[in-house]
Amino acid sequence: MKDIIFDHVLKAYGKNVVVKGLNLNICEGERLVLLGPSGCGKSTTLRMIAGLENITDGQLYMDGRIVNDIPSGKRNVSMVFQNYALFPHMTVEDNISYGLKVQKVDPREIEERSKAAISMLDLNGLEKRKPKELSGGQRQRVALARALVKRSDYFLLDEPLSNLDAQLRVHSRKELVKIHEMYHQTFVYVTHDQVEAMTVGHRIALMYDGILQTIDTPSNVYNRPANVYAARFIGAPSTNILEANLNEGKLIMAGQHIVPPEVWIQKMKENGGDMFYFGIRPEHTKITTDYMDNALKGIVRYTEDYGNKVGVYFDINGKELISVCDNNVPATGEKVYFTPDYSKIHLFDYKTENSIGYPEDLSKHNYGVVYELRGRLAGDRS
Amino acid sequence: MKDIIFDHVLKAYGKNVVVKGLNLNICEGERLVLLGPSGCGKSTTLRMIAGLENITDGQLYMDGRIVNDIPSGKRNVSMVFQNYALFPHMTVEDNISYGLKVQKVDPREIEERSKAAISMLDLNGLEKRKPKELSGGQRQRVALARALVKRSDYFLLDEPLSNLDAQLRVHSRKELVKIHEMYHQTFVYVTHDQVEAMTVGHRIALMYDGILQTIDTPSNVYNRPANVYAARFIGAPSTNILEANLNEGKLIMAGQHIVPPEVWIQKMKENGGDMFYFGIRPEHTKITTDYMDNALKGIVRYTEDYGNKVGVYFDINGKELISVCDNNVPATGEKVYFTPDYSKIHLFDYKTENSIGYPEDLSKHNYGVVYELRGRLAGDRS
Amino acid sequence: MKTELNSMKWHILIIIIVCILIIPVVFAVSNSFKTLADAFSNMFNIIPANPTLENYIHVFEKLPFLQITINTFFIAAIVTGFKIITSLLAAYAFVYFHFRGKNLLYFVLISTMFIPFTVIMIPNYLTISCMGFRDNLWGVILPQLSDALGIFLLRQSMRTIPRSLIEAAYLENVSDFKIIKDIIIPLVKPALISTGIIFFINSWNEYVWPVLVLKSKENYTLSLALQMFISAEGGTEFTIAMAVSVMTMLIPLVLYIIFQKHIINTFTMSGIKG
Amino acid sequence: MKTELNSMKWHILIIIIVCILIIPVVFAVSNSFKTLADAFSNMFNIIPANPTLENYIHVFEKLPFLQITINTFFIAAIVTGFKIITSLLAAYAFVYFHFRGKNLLYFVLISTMFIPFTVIMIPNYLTISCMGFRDNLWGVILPQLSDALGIFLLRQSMRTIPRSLIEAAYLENVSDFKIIKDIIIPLVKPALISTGIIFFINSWNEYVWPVLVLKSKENYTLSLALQMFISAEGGTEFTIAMAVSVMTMLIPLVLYIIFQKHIINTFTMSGIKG
Repeated sequence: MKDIIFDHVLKAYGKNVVVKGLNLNICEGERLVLLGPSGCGKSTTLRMIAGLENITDGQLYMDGRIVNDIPSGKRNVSMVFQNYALFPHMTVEDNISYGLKVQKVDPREIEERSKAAISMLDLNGLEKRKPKELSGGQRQRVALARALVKRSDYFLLDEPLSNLDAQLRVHSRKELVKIHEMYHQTFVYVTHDQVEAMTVGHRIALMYDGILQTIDTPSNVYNRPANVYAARFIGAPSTNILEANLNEGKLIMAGQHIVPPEVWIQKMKENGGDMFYFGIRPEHTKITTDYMDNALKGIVRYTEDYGNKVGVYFDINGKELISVCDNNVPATGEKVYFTPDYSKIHLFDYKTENSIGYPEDLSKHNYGVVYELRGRLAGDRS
Repeated sequence: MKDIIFDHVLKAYGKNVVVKGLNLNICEGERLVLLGPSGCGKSTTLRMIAGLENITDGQLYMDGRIVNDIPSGKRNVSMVFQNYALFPHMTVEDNISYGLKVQKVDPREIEERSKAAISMLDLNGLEKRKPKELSGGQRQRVALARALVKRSDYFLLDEPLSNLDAQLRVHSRKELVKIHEMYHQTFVYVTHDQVEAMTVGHRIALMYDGILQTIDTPSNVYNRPANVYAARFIGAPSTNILEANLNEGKLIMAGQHIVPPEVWIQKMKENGGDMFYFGIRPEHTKITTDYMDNALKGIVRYTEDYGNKVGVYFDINGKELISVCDNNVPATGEKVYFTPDYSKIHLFDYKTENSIGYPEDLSKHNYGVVYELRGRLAGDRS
Repeated sequence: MKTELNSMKWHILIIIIVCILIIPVVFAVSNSFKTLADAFSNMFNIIPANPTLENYIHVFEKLPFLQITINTFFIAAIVTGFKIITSLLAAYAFVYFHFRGKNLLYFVLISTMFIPFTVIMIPNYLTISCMGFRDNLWGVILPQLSDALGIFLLRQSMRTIPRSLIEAAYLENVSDFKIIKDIIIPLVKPALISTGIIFFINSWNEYVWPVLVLKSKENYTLSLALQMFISAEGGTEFTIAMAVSVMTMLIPLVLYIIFQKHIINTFTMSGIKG
Repeated sequence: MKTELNSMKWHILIIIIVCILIIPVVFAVSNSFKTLADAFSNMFNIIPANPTLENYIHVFEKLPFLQITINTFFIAAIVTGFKIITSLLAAYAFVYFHFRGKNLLYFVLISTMFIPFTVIMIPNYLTISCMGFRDNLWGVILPQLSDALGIFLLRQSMRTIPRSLIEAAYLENVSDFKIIKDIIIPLVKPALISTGIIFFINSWNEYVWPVLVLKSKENYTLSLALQMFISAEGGTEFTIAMAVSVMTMLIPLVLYIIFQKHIINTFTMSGIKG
């Protein structure tokens, strides 16, 4: 079982604890993405797997053995570094085959494996070039080829796409997944880019401040965020978060109130307490300039055009929220009515900031029908 | 008039021509974004405005004067560098006031202006820190404060947000716009990030290979791309581009054909020729697994989950296309029918790769009605 | 990762290097406090059997020792100062300016590092003789006002300064000399200090050139003084020579202690961060 | 931006520096081809009135000059080789290993740069005497097998190598010595060459230490040979001394020409790129 198990792993530099008692199981053959902002400990975690960082406390298991004291070279891991770490004085060919040569692999096999990697990564014709004669994308592919040629069981990638242009990044993340689906190594991928995490990972482990915040499938991380941090981190623009007070079936937020569907009130009562964090993604909201019932009222402060969508920043009694809409974009200064899609809202416990969970079958509770009817009525009235 | 005019400006390093006869008018007080991939000449263009690069040929006018030979220090420009270029040995305060001190500005005014900049950029309490004691976002704000305190007429920014985390980038681009709306300097902003370009610019100048590809408002750059390159570059995933042959009212693409609305056929005939590039953004397409009339048939190769949307890569006779859809996501290997939104398609001349223009009033030509009716019929039939 | 050093061969290597560099110093200090008889019977004992100051006293009686120390310091300080200033300015010009023949000129300057000192010794001697600087400290100093090594080291260091820092200063209309003063010097300080140390110690150790120029005892430098007590066989003045040696070490040591913090930073840090 | 150098003061500065460094060389070469009479009447003429080789002939008659050159080269080459090897290994250990007392040890090593050579000269002399290396080239070589300056310069250079390169090698289970050979040496080659040049030229120029150790003419080095013809007043052997000077320059010059390309790259490039 080429799995990786972190058992209460702690990593400190002097007094600075960067990974705080991490428990994490990475399954054989899965693509796990370590996601988080810079300084969250994700790279350190990856480097502990590679054996490039000592483990201060706890155990790291790989393939069933404790590997805390096993040196990098004996862990059977390949790694792609953020800066690619190509040897600048060696040609593409030599970079790719260097490890095999050091391991005294049979020259015929070296040649065969190198050729396979070179042609798979479309590096034909570049064999004799030095890294500095290559484009960013080519360097990235050489780094990948060097890691692949080793045919190791663990494949570690430290922000492998962060030095590429946007268009190339979209292309390369797809290629990475395809390569993994050919070899099925245990694949650990570090990134700070949530789109990369969503598209590459079977599971996403979101880290912040040395602590694992949540680990789940991309779909669940997006649709069912485990806590306020996860809700905020995933998605751009970020999820709107408001303090909410449950009072007689109403949610009081920023001095205004809305009446959520009964299923949600039930869920909140189950959780206990009357203070919550209310979360809603900008893309799951509607705003209108026409009067609407059961909506929050705000004033538009700023709009951003994304081409196909527009981001509308508005202000509800001093709290800034954002809504992303397609058409009927209100102008700065206009008064707007804001309704969340109740099938897509998130509620978090006020103290723990963890999700209170979700009621079953939310599909009939989105704003769709209710909103359109009421909107029309309101339109008539105004 | 604090405008900037490039008149056939050429910049070469030896034989390597990086800006090829640029003609560009930047108006007083506007926010112009220079957008393009790395190496396209956008930074060089900015640096020519700053006087940090000599101009090989042509004239650069600022404020009505030719400034080719005016040194940087006399051009009345402020600049925010990509790496911020803070003096590592000076405190935040000293970094901000250094330029004014050198200019022998009255000490009381220096203090006043520095304080204003420090409090506007929320740097209070950090005055005595050295740059290395600051976070990335704080450094970026210090660089901004240093540029602002000069109160110059031209404000140049060279990828100012590229070293920040995604969340911070979203926040900062908004702050940048707010600052500009306070001072209304002539604002030139270099970036490779199209979302930044769309949200920050009054106008976007897209460059590629030293040549200005298009300059227009964000909305037009997105909705009315001037050429194939602009269509491909703006938007992620990228615009689908197919070679298309107009033949007896049909567009033959990748060995299949569709019948576009009459207004488009008219437009193509006006342009002349029978070969075109057909472009459609992934978000302006629909794919179904049910049979549909007047659709291209393909096989799904790969899907990517973005959380709120799914990207579906499919293959039409060897051409890879991508569609972004909300629900009813087909599985890999399934056969799909692909229809573009005809109100959102783009057609480009085959030789010049320039847009052939757009018919008037396209709104009734989107797939909406036709598609839904036909889809239902097809569903009945299958 | 920094691996723990656990293999024997690396330990042995480092111990050998330390021995080669450190033992002679300990030996010199220890023998300078021994009587001649003690020194010859127990030369390699670190702790003197009968510690004595007589060697030091003898030196002060025989020579204007304070004057000699001042001479040496004066020469070393002036030479170091000039070499640093000229190197700094030349390095700045080579890094930040374009001028015709720049590469050729740099090449020629670097070539001079390959010219043994003995080649230019006599021309220099004749020049300073003509200028009337024989048996004069300025005669020692004058031909040593610039040094290609310094230009090279400071140029290398300046090239690690992100160019955008200098450009940011250009945008503020800062003059070149102010850029050097406000930005370059603080940022290349480690290189300045290490280059300065090399120049200072080289000048402090110099023998061949001062012996040619300086004749009178009151103009002597420490290495000339030391030479007076050295006889190849170790002879009767051996412990006195050790005392002169130790005193030769004194001023560099005091400077070292004064600038300790800067020097340690210089030799520990690498380049410019953040 | 590189600005054009157009201000007068920068030009003057660079001209002065070049004069200080270059003129003496021209002077030495020119006078070595003059007769003594010609030299004294037209000392500062660059072109000799009656070019002659008699000075060179005289040197070869008086001294085993080839042997002396070989001696000097032998000492300089061995010393340089050893210093480079020990510096390289020690620098590697200091950069890539953790061990107890590392910082203290580094500090002590660097401190030895502040110890004037004269301090350790006599202890070294006694040590090599005990070992029976008096009047022997190995006696000159043995105390010079390591050098703190080299450790410092190579350590600085190694620190510019992105650590990920070394880590990539660790992941392939490459041994330390192979890492040094395959990765470190190619990447610090410029620093190795410049450090090597400094060591070689310093050894080539050395006078005080060889004069103490070497007695017989067939063991002499070039600086000792030169000293024979130098009299402080310029005397009757002045042009001969110039000839010895020029010959002293010969081997470094030949080496310079051979390694020209590498050396130029070394002193022009800065560090490691992409």
